[in-house]
Parts: sequence; structure tokens; C-alpha cells
Amino acid sequence: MVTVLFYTLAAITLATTVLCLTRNNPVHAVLYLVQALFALALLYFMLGAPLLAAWQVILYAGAIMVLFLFVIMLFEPPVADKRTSGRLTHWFFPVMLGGLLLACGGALIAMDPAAKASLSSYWLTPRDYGRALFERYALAVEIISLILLFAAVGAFHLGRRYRSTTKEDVS
Amino acid sequence: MMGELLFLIPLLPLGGALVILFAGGRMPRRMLSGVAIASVAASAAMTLWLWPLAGDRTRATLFTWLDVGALQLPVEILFSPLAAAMTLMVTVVSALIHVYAASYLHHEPDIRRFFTLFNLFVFAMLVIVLADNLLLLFLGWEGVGFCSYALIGFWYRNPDFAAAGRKAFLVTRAADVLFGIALLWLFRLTGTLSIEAINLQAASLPPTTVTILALLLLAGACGKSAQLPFSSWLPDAMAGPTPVSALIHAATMVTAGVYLLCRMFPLISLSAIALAVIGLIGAATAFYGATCALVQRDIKKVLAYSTISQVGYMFLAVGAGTVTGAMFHLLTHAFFKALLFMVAGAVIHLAAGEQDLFRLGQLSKRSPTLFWLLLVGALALAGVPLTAGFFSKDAILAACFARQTLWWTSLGIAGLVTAFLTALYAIRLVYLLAADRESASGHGPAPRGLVWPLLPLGALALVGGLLNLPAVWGGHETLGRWLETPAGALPSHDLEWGLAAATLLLVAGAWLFIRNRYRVPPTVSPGGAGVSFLAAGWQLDSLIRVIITAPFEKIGCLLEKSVERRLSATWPAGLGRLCQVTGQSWRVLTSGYVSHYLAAMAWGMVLLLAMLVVLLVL
Amino acid sequence: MTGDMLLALLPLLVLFIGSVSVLFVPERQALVYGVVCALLAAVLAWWPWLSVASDTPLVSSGFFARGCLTLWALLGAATCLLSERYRASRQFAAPEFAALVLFCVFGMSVLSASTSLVSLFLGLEAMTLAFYVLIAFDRGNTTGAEAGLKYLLPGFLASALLAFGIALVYAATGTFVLSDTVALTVAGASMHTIALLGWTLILAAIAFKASLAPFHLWTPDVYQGAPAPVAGLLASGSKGAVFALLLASVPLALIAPLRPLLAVLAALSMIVGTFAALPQTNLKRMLAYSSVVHMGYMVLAVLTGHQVGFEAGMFYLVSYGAATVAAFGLVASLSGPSGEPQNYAALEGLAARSPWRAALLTMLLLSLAGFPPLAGFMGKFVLFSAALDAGYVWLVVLALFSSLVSCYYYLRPVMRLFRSGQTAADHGPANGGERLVLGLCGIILVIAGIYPGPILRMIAAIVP
Amino acid sequence: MIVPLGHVLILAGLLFVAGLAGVLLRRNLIMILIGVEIMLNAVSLTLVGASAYWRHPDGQLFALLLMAVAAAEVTVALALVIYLKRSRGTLDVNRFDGMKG
Amino acid sequence: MNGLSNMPLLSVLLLLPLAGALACLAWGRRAAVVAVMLEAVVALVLQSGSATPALRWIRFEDWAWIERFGARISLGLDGLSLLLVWLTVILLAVAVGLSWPRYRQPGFYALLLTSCSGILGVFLAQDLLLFYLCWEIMLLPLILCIALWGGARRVEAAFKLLLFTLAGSLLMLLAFLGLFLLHGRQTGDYSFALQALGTTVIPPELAPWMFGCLAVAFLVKVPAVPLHGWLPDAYQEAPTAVTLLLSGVLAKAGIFGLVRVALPLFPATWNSFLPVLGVVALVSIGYGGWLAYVQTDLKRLVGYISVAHLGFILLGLAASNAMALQGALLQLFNHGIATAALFVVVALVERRTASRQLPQLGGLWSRTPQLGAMVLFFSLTALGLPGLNIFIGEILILLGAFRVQPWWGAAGMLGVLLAACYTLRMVQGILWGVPRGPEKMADMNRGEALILAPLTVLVLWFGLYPMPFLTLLRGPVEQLLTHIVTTGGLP
Repeated sequence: MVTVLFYTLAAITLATTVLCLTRNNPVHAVLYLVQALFALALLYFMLGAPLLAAWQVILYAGAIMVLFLFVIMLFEPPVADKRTSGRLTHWFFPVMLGGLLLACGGALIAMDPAAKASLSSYWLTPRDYGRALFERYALAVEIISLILLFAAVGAFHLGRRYRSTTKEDVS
Repeated sequence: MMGELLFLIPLLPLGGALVILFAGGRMPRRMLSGVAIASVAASAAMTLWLWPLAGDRTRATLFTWLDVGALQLPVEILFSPLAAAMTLMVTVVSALIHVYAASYLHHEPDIRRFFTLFNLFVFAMLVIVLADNLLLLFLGWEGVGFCSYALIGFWYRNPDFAAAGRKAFLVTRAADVLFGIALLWLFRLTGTLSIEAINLQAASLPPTTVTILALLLLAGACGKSAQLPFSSWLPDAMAGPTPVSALIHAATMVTAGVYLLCRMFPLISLSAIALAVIGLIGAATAFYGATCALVQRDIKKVLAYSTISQVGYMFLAVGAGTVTGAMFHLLTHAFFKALLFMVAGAVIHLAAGEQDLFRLGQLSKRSPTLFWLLLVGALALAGVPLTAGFFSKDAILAACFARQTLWWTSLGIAGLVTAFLTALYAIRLVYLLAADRESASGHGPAPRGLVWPLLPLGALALVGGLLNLPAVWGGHETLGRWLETPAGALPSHDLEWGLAAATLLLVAGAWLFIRNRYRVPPTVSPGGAGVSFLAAGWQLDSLIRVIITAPFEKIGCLLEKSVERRLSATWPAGLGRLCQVTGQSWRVLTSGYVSHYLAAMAWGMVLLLAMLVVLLVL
Repeated sequence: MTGDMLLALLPLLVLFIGSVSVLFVPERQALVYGVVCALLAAVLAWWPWLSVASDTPLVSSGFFARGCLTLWALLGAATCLLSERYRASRQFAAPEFAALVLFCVFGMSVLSASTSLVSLFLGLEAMTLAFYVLIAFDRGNTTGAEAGLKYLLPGFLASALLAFGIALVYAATGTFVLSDTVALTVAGASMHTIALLGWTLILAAIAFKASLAPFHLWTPDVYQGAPAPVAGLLASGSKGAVFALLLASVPLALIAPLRPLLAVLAALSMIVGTFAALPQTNLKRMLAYSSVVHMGYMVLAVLTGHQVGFEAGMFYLVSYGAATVAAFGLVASLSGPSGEPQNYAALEGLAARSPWRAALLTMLLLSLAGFPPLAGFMGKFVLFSAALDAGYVWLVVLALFSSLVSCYYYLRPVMRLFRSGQTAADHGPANGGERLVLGLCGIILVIAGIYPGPILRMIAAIVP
Repeated sequence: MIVPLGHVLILAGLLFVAGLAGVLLRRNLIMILIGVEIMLNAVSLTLVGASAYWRHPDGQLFALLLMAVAAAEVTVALALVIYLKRSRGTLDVNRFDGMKG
Repeated sequence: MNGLSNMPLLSVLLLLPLAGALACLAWGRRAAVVAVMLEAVVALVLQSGSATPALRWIRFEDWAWIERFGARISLGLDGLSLLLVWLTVILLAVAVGLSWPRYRQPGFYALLLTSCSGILGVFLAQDLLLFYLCWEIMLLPLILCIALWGGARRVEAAFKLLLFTLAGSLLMLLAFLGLFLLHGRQTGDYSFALQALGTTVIPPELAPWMFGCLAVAFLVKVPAVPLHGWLPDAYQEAPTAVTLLLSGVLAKAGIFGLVRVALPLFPATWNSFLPVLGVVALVSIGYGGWLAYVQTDLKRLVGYISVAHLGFILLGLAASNAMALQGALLQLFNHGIATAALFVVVALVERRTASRQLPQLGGLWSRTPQLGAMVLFFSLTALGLPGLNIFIGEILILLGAFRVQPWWGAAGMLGVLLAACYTLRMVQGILWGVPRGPEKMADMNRGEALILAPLTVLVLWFGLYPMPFLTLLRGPVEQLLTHIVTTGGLP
């Protein structure tokens, strides 16, 4: 059962990835990617990483992808693709994949992982996770925090409008 | 102690040369020529004063020139009788010609250069004569070559004259290469360069080697002495001022080859083949020179070819084994040929530079003294009995016939024929110069300075035979005894008389022939093919040009154009360009497109992974 | 995290705090503040009471790590000093710049000191992230953004490769500790092939950072577009940090199947860099290709796999770094409001205008070309000697060939310097900071070339 | 472990290659960034799988750090995208070819 | 005197030109003259201390340098190096004197002086690393001189010179490194000392390669014929001062390297290399001479003459017996002086006629007899006229070579004939014939005479009384020969 779930999720992941990468419309691509990330989150969950799965959904799908969407929207407002919008195929894959994903998620939740050791012999609870992280990787966390800070600083510097650049724009 | 004084003999002319070189610019002309003459004359006097030392074969060492490894080479001179005789001749004749030159070049602006070189020449010649080792001799040998070069091209503004000088140097140097090889070889074999030591060791050398060595030495001698096949430079050398021709190209330098062979005779005589070749070369050259001299129209060229021919006799003598005969002819030839040249110079001087025999004449009217001197010289040259030339030439021919082999007899006959030809051109010279016809205008009698140095030479040309009067004529062969050199096979008295008679007959015949031939004044038009062939010295020059000079230059240009350009220009530049082009073409890689950069990274990954797979599989 | 550990990591901490605090320093003092912080870190690294260092997690606090930190800190200080001209003449947010430089130095120090794949990754990312911004930092320069992009995208790809490589190595060996992973791979762990695959991916990522051919194509564009001081830091520091890591903690040459890969990368870099540099007429692009070649040489040091080779590599890094920083510093010091004099034509007649800088540039290029008695020669000498000792004769011959051809492209700009052609220059005299940096680099080059003994001894003392 | 580690790795590899293909084949800057994100996710999957295989938490910890790094990178990248779009008006990476050779 | 002899004079000798170069940059070109004079004084002091020929070294200095590699600054002065030191000092003086009226930039003199530092280092170094260092230092300043002050195609010529010689020296570096490592592995003593490395046992399959590297490096510098591609352009385009240093001293460094480095390090290979060297030498003599004959540019012509003469020196090395070696080593000095003098007179001719092309020259004697005499004199030197210095070397070489291999000597003799061909052609072209070019021209002035006079004296001195100098060389040559015999397995 669990094995079947694994392969189903793997197939979903691959399919959404491929679909994501072949889209011409970036918004569609991002949406497929979100699907893929969800599928991956379920895989993480299966492999004994519930906390990571949660973060995958919150951080990756929730934050990063939104950032992507935000930027895309900023520049390339999605144009309704009239030519393909009515086709069945256009809706078939997303709907099918989404359905499958929901089904898998439901199945996983139904099987309480904490109770069934047979499902996974390695299960890292958030508490253990936190302890391990701050015992051995405290420095890494500090570094990461700094990286994030300077990513912000850099993005701020690159993204803001200076007088010189506006002058450039005018010319 | 006296021995060291011997060095003064060569050093005095050197000193003279240096004084003239460095102080000559501030001297009056008269003083300058005075210094030149005095230094050579002093050298002559010195020779006479130190003459007794020659009997003891005195050696003197100045300093060690080279002492390297197996080579010990002092600057050492050997005053042997042979050297002494030669020294005396050189210094005396030089002194006389110096005097002559002082008046001959009266109007020449640059006599400082002339006398510097002239004195330097005497020094170098004396080094040849006196040197005890081959290397020192070589120093003199090249030294005279250089002086000859510079003096032939004395009137350097004429490019032909300068080229003549260069030709003289190069042709002799080509021969010197062979001489040099002999020198190297001798050192390898004997471990010394002392002539005496080499001669002593010569007997222990293998015969074949000796033959080759002797032939190499012969080649060197041939170059300096303008013998076949190295003879072509001497006629051209007449471009130099006449005193130069008289001293260098008649009396002294051209005989250096003979002198060398005489010095090395103990070695050479060990090889019969070498001697035979020397004789052959001598006879052939003598004949060659005489035939060419027959048809020359330039007075100096006649004498030049005559010199070639006469030196050929000396070679014949060496070949025939009579060093005495060679030396004897060398001395007498020096007297009469120097005389003839200087007369010719005076004649040219009188005719304001005209050298064409067909345009000269009336000498007996204009300057009887000169005419008589000319006659004396010509007769000696022709070998009229009782003149110096007769005795010396006679000795050579006699030595040939006395060997009584087919080879030497035929060489002797060739010599005899040549003697006839010699008489022919000598008499032709006199006849044409004395002929009574319209001639180039001249002025006045010859200056005294041009005439009186000729007188002693004229006297010597007449009676020089006394030096080595054969027993038949009641003499004691003084020179032969003094030199203590081999005199070759002793000729019988009948042979001697026969030769004398033959010579007389030949001269008379020649006289008749010339009288007949030039009764009508000769036309200026060129002669037939035979004449022009002879006049061009048997086309030897063109032959050398075709065989050697032209290919040399052509190949040189070809090397420069094809090989060198390719090696030094095309090839490195091409390599450089290849690098440049490679770089330029690889710029395409950095296309400016990020997608290409990413693709390159992917390909790099593929490369690395493929390598890894291959490595793991293997 | 105990007090001891914090003490041992104090220099890193200084950089850490400095990079954050400089953001709050006024515009005019920010660069100086950055210099002070960097120098403070460099000094603290050798403060005597710090030498009692306990084991620290993820990063080492040993002598080598501190030596590297000192080097990078000095480079960072130099970069700040050389940027003063930019700050004065353009819209150049100095606090952000100084902060990013310090952060970059921090990343390099973590990278070269890392003992774990985790810190390796984080250090590399920190450094690269700072560079993404620094390269595009000069907003007045239109090529800056393009250069940033051209570093960013390959950089992302390389990050992904590195991460996947690390993941695979971890999957194969079950640990992130560098020495253990290498040892397990060499010993032939259970998943040997996967480990090798991982290492190859890591190698590819490193090849990108070190701009080894064929991962080098970004280099010329980025150097050309980046501000000269940043390009200097990028050329010397980022590559230096990567190689310091390879020399000290990741002896890739121990993993036998990787050796041919390294050798091929080295050979390709030497050949491609050399030939591509030949037709260049832009000084910064030429230096970029030259750095490709030099990194090819550096791989030789990695390949030797022994102590002597590592020392030689470090010495080479010092000599190369000094020359490169000074070269880019010179470009910076010669730049005016209208931009940097990148083309050879713009350098014409420099000898007449500013003889000292012309002489220095000549010296730098000669040193890079490896002419004695400059450091470049000594560096090549020790490096090639070590490689020869390790048996890589063909690579050494190739290296000699490439340094022969390299003379051409190094001397071409030198010839132009002394040509009398007078081009108008809008740069002023060098300011104090520039003089200090350039002079120091010049002195290092001469001393390391003539009397390299002390430097070699120092390096021998710190290389583990 | 529910499936062999090998299968997890194969899945991750496929994802990674897919992402790589996206990076290489797309010209749109944003699509390339998305490709990189996919590659990073493949890495995370590997780490989680390996963490389960070796039965210790390090892999999962690293996956978190990786996620944070990815976030930082994306931040900078998107800022640069904005900057480029503003100054050049395009997101086609091959339009940025001002420097070459 | 005693105090002087305790000073580290060799180091002073080495560093003086460098200091001079810096002084030039600081205080102008007059400092160059002072430096040259001081250098001459130091050389004189060294000369006065050379009275004890029994010792291997007249003077030896040893300083620590790079302990890590066992490299030391060891400087050794023996008879050979003393001679070459003198040559360097003299030619440096000539170069400075010749350039004085023409080049005013102090940089030029600074570069010349720097190069001389390197040259002296090469002649004195007893440590291979130091040798290599100086080897490079001596070349680069001259290349810069060519590139900056040369003729129309100067950059091309400079690059060509650079690439040829650098290719050679990189090979040399490779060989040195190999030797260093081999020796270190064998003995555990990692050192660059020439003395120590001489004892290295070199595997027979490696020795020819390493020796070949060295030989190519040195022969490029000489240059021997297949490797002379850089020469014509470099000589033609370089300022005369540089040309005369290149041919007068740097070429000697190549031969010196063969004798001082290649031979002691590879005595066995040296012996099997000799036939090759002999052929190379003869080809150089013949090819150089032949090409000299067809040149029209005087500097190129003299350049090829130089190639031919250096061929003789190589022939002497190929013979490798006492006589030929002493001759060859003496010839190093002789040729340096003679070729420098030739370049000087060519420069003086060019100054007056503004041309170096033979077809545009002629009849110089009628206008400038003194200069003409100098042209003639030095041409005769080049021609190998006995009594002048070139002859001494040549004859010793030929005597020695003939003893070893008769046909070498014989072929070498042909080179002597060739020498006459090209020198006389040059003399003919410059001096004789119808005057061409400007009507009036000044004869030599005092400064020019001052440059040529010492060269003239040296030419005559070495030609007529060379023994003191040959004695100076005896020790080094004997030492070399002993080395060959004891370690090279030569009977």
C-alpha cells in the first residue's frame, strides 16, 4: 500500500514537473510547480520527515512560489490564452493530478504514521529535529540567518530605484 | 745576444709603418717617404750586419705566443742560410722599390696609407721568411695577403680595382684553406708546428699521408704564387700602383709559395708523387703563363703572366728536386722582374698612364736609359746566355733532364718550349716599346728617382748569374753551397752546353719571328678566337665564375629567400598567427549568451561523468 | 556552543557583527569602518590568547583557517580601500557595499575553514550570494546588471550541482564530516559509485567557482562588467577560498578516480585560457582568461596530493592574489567618472601620465607571466616543482607551454603603456588607500620573488 | 524504509535532470529560476531519503538549510530580475549579450 | 687592500648595476656612468686578487636564500668568469658610451644596467635557481629596450626574441627541476647547488631528455643555426647598444651555460652529444657565413657573422680537448670584443650616412678615413687575420678540433674562407667605390674614438700576447676535463 503510494506520488511529481517546465505561461508553470512541491511534501512525510514536509508547504509553496507569482504578475500580466482555454486537455492534466494528489494525501493521513512503525522505521519528530538542529548546527543556523539578511539587503539594493537609474530610464 | 737583434729585421719596417700611421699625418711628404725608405733600408743593413749569424742557423725567441695543452708556440725566428738569402733579397729589393715608389707616387695625395701598407707588407714578408713555426709563418702569409689586397685596391674609388684586390685575397685564401688543413694535420701528427721539428719527424710519417700533406702544402703555395688553378688573381692584381706590382706581385710575395715549398722540402721530398705533381703544376703553369703573355696588350699584364710563368719554373725546380735551382731562379727573377715592372712603370708614367703596348713606342728615343734597362731585363727574362735569367733557368731545365725519366724529360721539354715562348714575348715587349711609330704622348725624361733604383737591379739582372755559377762555366755554385740545400740530380756538362746552345737558338728564333710579325705596326683590332682565348687567360675567370662564384651567390640568395625567411620569419610568425587564429576562433565560445554558458557547464558535466564512467568500467 | 568555542571563532564573529553593524554607519565612514572591521578580524586571528582553541563544530579554528581568514580579511580591506573612488564619484551605497564585502569575507572564511559539507555549502553560498549583488552593485554601469546575471545563473546551476553532489555523498557515506566522507570514499564505501558521482558533481561546482574550463565562460563577461575592486576580490578571494578548501580539507587527489578528471580540467583550463586570452584587447577580459590559466596551474597543486604541493599551492595563491588584486586595483585607481580604462588603447601613454602606476602595472603583468625575480616566477617554480615531483610531467610541460604563450598577451598591454600616444585621461592621482594597497602588493610581489623563504616558512607552519 | 534508497535516488535524479533540462532549454529568466528550484527540490528529496536510510537527522537538517538558502537565492535573483526588466525591458536571457568574445 | 678583499665583492659586483639602475631612475642617466666606473673598479680589485691559480675559485661567496629548496646565493669567480665579467663591464661601458648622444631617457640606461646585473649573475652563479633567475633577468630588460626604442618592426622583433629564448629557458627550468627532484630523492638533500647536483645519478632513459632541454635552452641563446630564428630581426631592430649586448655578452652566456652547467651536470651525455654539437657548429659556421654573404643590411650582416663565429666556439666545445676548450673560452671574450666593435662601427657609419643598406653605401674612406680604418680593422678581425684576436681563438679551436675529428677541422677551415668572403664584401660595400650619400661628413670625434680605442687595443693585445688570459683559463679547463674523464667515462 505504502509502496504504491510512493510510486504514485513519484509519478505525480515527475508529471507535474514536466508540465511545469513545458508551459509557456509562467503562471501556469508556477502553479504546476506548486503541485509538484505538494507531492514532494507528501513524499517527505512518507520518508519520516513531517516537519520538513510542513515547511515545504509553508515555505516553498507558500512563500517562494508566491514571490515568483508576484514578480511574474509585476511584469507579465497573464493574458488569457483563448486558443487553448476551451480544450479538454488543457484542464485534464491539472485536474487529474490534483485529484490524485488529494487522494494520496488523504491516504497518508488515514494511516497514522506515528502509530505504525512498519510504515517507516525512521520518524523524526519536530522536537528531535529542533534539538538536533540547535545542538550541532547552531552555527549553520546563524549563517543561514545572515545569508537571509544579506539576501534582503542585496535585493533591497538591486530592487530599489535610484536617481541615477531613473535618469537612465529617461534617456 | 746578437740573436735577439734579428727581430729588428722585421720589426724595423713595422716600426716604420707604425710611425707613418700614427705620425704620418703631421709629417711632410718627403719626411714620410724618408721614414719608409729608411726603415726598410735599415732592415737591409741589419740583414747584412747579422749575415754571419745565418751560418750557425741562429734561433731567437721573443716571447711565448701560445702555450695551450699540447701546443707550445713561441714567437721564434730561425736565421738559416735560406732565410738569410731570402731576407737579403726582400729587404734590398724592397728598399729599392721604396725609393722608386717615393718618386712614382709623387702626385698621389694619400701616400701615408701607401707607405704604411708598403712597410707593413715588408714586415709581413719578413715574418714569412724568418718564421720558424708554421703559425708565425701563417701570420706573415695572411699579412702579405692583406697588404696585397689593400694595395691592389689602393685606388679604391674605382670599384673594379677594389674588386681586384678582393679577388686576390679570396683566391689566395681559398688556397690557404688547404694550407691551413695541412697545418692542422701536421700538428695532429707531430704535435708541433716548428718547421724544423716537422721536417725532422717527417721520415717517420706514413707515405700516403706525406703525399697528401705535400699536396695540401702545394695548394697553399699555388695560391700565393698564382699557380694553376689559382692563377687568375695575379693579372687582375695589376690594378695596383706599379711599385706594388713590382714588389709584391713580382719580386717577393708571389715567390712565397716557392719559399714555403723550399722550407718544407725535407717533408715534400719524401713523396715522389708529390714532387711529380709539383713539377707538373710548375711546367703547366709556366707554359700557360707564357702563352697568355704572348698576346697581352697591357704592358703590365704581359709582365703579370710572365711572372706566373716564371714562378712556374721555380715550382718545376722544386719538383725536380733542386731547391737551389728554385731559390736561384727566385732571386734572379726578383731582380729582373722587379726591374721590368719598374721600367714599365716609368714608361707608363712617361706616357701619362697609357698601358696599351700597341699605343706605346719610341722608348729608345725618349729615354735611352730606360730602354737599355728594359732590354737588360727582357734579355734576362728571355734567358739569353750569360744573363742571370739564363743561368737560373738553365739550372732548372738541367735538373729536369738530369733525372732521366720520361716524366721529367717531358717536363723539361715543356720547359724548353716555354723558354721559347718566353723569349718570344720578352722580345715582343721590347720590340713594341721600341717601335718607331705614333705613340701616346709623353713628356720629358723619366724623373731621376724613377731611374736610379733600377740601375742596381739592372746590374744584378745582368750578372746575378754569378751567384750560383755552375761548374761548367767555371763557377763554384756559391748559392748552393751557402744554402746547403739539395741541388737535385747533377747534370752532365754536355747537357749544360746543349741547353745553352738550345737557348741561344730559341732566342734567336724568337727574335726573327717577332721581327717578322711586327714589321707592320699591329692593328688595334682584336685578334682571332685563339688570341682572345689566350688573352683572357684561357677563360679561367669565366670558368671559375660559372663553377664556383655564381652558384655560391645564387645558392646564398636562395637560402636567404627560402630557408632563412621560412626559418626566422614565416615559421615563427606562422606559429604565432596559428595561436592567434586559434584564440580568435575560440572567442566564439564566449558568445555572450548565458544559455550557452549554461550549456557549456552541462557539457562539462557530461565530460566529467563520461570520464568517470569510462574509468570505473575500465 | 561553549565560551571556548566562541572565543575560537571570535575573528569570524567580528566579521559577522561588523557586516551587520556597518549597515548603520554613515555613507562616508562606511568603507573605513569596513576596513577596520576586516583588519580587526585579521589581527584577532593571531591574537595570542586565541590560540587555545577547542574543537569547533562545522568550521575549524586551526592555524590554517586563521591564516586564510587573515588573507581574505586583507583582501576585503583592500577591496574597501579601492572602492573609495567609486563611492565618491557614483551613487554607490557604501554601507551596503562594505557590509556585503565583509559578509563575502565571512563566507570565504567559513568556506576555507569548513570541516563539514554543510559549512562548505553555506560558506560557498554566503560568498556567492554576496557576489551576486556586488557584481551588479554599480547601478550607474549598465553592464553591471548583465554581469550579475551572467554570474547568477551559472552560479545557481553550480549551487544545485553542489547541493546534489553533497546529498549524494551523504547518501553514500552517511555523514557530512569532510574528513570522514573522503576517507570513506577512498576506503570504498558501500555505495562507492554514488559517492564518486557526488564528488564529481561537487568537483563541477567547484570548477565553476574556480572558473576552470569548460566551466569558465562566465569569467570574462563578469570581470568586465563588475566594478574593478569587486572583480579583484572575485578573482583572488573567491577562487582562493575554494582552493584553500581543496588544499586543506578536501584532498580530492586522494580519491583516485577523480585524478584524471582534475588533470583534464587543468589541461583544458591552461589551453583554453591561454588561447582565448591571446586576441583580447580588454585588460579585464584578458585578466579573466589569465585567471582561468592560473587556476589551471592551481589544480596541479591539488593534484599533487601531498604537503609540499599544498604549500606550493598556497604560495602560488598568495603571489597570484597579490598580482591580481593590484591589477584590478590599478584599473580602479585609473577609472574616472566616465568609466574604467579597460581597453589597451585607453592605457596608451600611461607611462608618461602616471609613471609609477605604469611601472607597477608592468611589474604585475610580468609577475603574472612568471618572469623572475617576481613572485609569479617563484610561485610557478614551487608549484611546477611539486607537480613534477608528483609525476605529472605532461601537465607541467603543458603549463610551461602555456606560460610561454602567455607572455604574448601579458606584454601586449605593457607595450602600449609606453607608447607615446596621448589619450585624454580623466582619472586623478591615486588616493591614499589605493597607494597603500598597490604599494603593499608590489612589495609582496618583489619580496616573494626575491626572498620567498619567510613566506614559505609561514605557509609551511599553517598548512595542516 | 518503505522503498529501497535506490528508488528514491532515481526519482531525485529524474527530477534533477528535468530541472536541468528546464535550465538549459528555456530562455525565459523566470523559467530558468523555476528549473533551479526543481533541481534543489530533487536535492532535498535525496537528503530526506538518505536521512531515512542512515537513520539520523542530519540529512533532514541540511534539507531545511537548503530550503533557506534557496529562499535567499530566489530573493536576490528576483530582485535582479526586477532590476534587469526595468533597465532592459526583457526577460529573455539571450538578449543580455552586451559583453562577449 | 686587505679590507677590500674581505668585502663581499662578488655580491657588490652583482648588485652595483641594479643600484645604478635605480639611481638612474632617481637622478638621471649620469648615474649609469658612475655605476659602470664603480663596476670597473670592483672588477679591477677582483683581478688583482686572481694571483693564486692553484685554488678552484679566485673568490667564492655563499649566502642563505631559500632554505626550503636548498637554494643558496652562491657566487664563484674563477678565471673564466673573471674574463667574462670583464667582457660584460667593457661592453656595458661601450653600450652606454655609444648610446649617450642618442638616447636621453634614463630608463634606457636603467634597463641596460639591470640586464648587466643578470648577466653578471649568470657568470657567477653556482646555484641553479640563482642561475635561472639571473638568466631571465638578463634578457627581459633588453627585450623591453628593443620593444620601446627599436626600429620600425620593433615589437615583432622583441616578441620573437622573447618567445624563442623563453621557450628555451622554460625547457631549462624543466631540466633543473627534474635534476633537483632526482637528486633530492636519491640523497634526501634537496639542493640547487651546482656542485652537489653534479653527483646525481641520472637514469639513462632520462638523461638525454634533460640534457636536450638544457642544450636547446643554451643553443637558442647562442644562437646555433636551427634555433636562430629570432636573431636577424632582433639584431636589426634593436638599438645598437642592445644588439651589441645581445651578441657580445648574451650569446656568451649561452655557451657559458653549456660549459658551466650542462657539461658538469651531464658529463656522460655530454660525450655522446659532442658529434651533434660538432655538426651544429659546422652548420652554424657555414650557414651563418653563407647568409652573411648575401645580406644587405649591415646589422643583419654582422649578426650572421656573429652566428658563424659562435659556430667556431661551439666547434671548440664539440672538440672538448684542452686546446680547443681554452681556445673556445678565450674566443668568448675575443668574439665579444670583436662583434661589439663591429656593431659600433656600423652604428657610427649609420650615424653619418643615415643608412645601413649596403647598396646605398660606398666610398666612405674618401670622406672619413679614420672611421674607414676602423671599419677595415675590425672587419679584418672578423675575418680572422692572424695577429688579431679572433684568429687566436679560431686557430686553437681548429687545432683542437682537428685532433679529435679531422673533418671538423677541415670543414672549419672552409669557414675561414667564408669569413673572408663576407667581410671583404662588407668592406667593399662600405669603404671602397664611388662615394655615395652626403658629400661631407665628419670623421670620428673624440667620444667615438674613445669608445673604439680600448676595443682596438684589446683586439691587438689578445691577438699578439694572449698568454696571460689563456693562463687564466687553464685552471677551469683542466677542471672541466678532469670532470669529463672521471665521471663521463671518456678514455
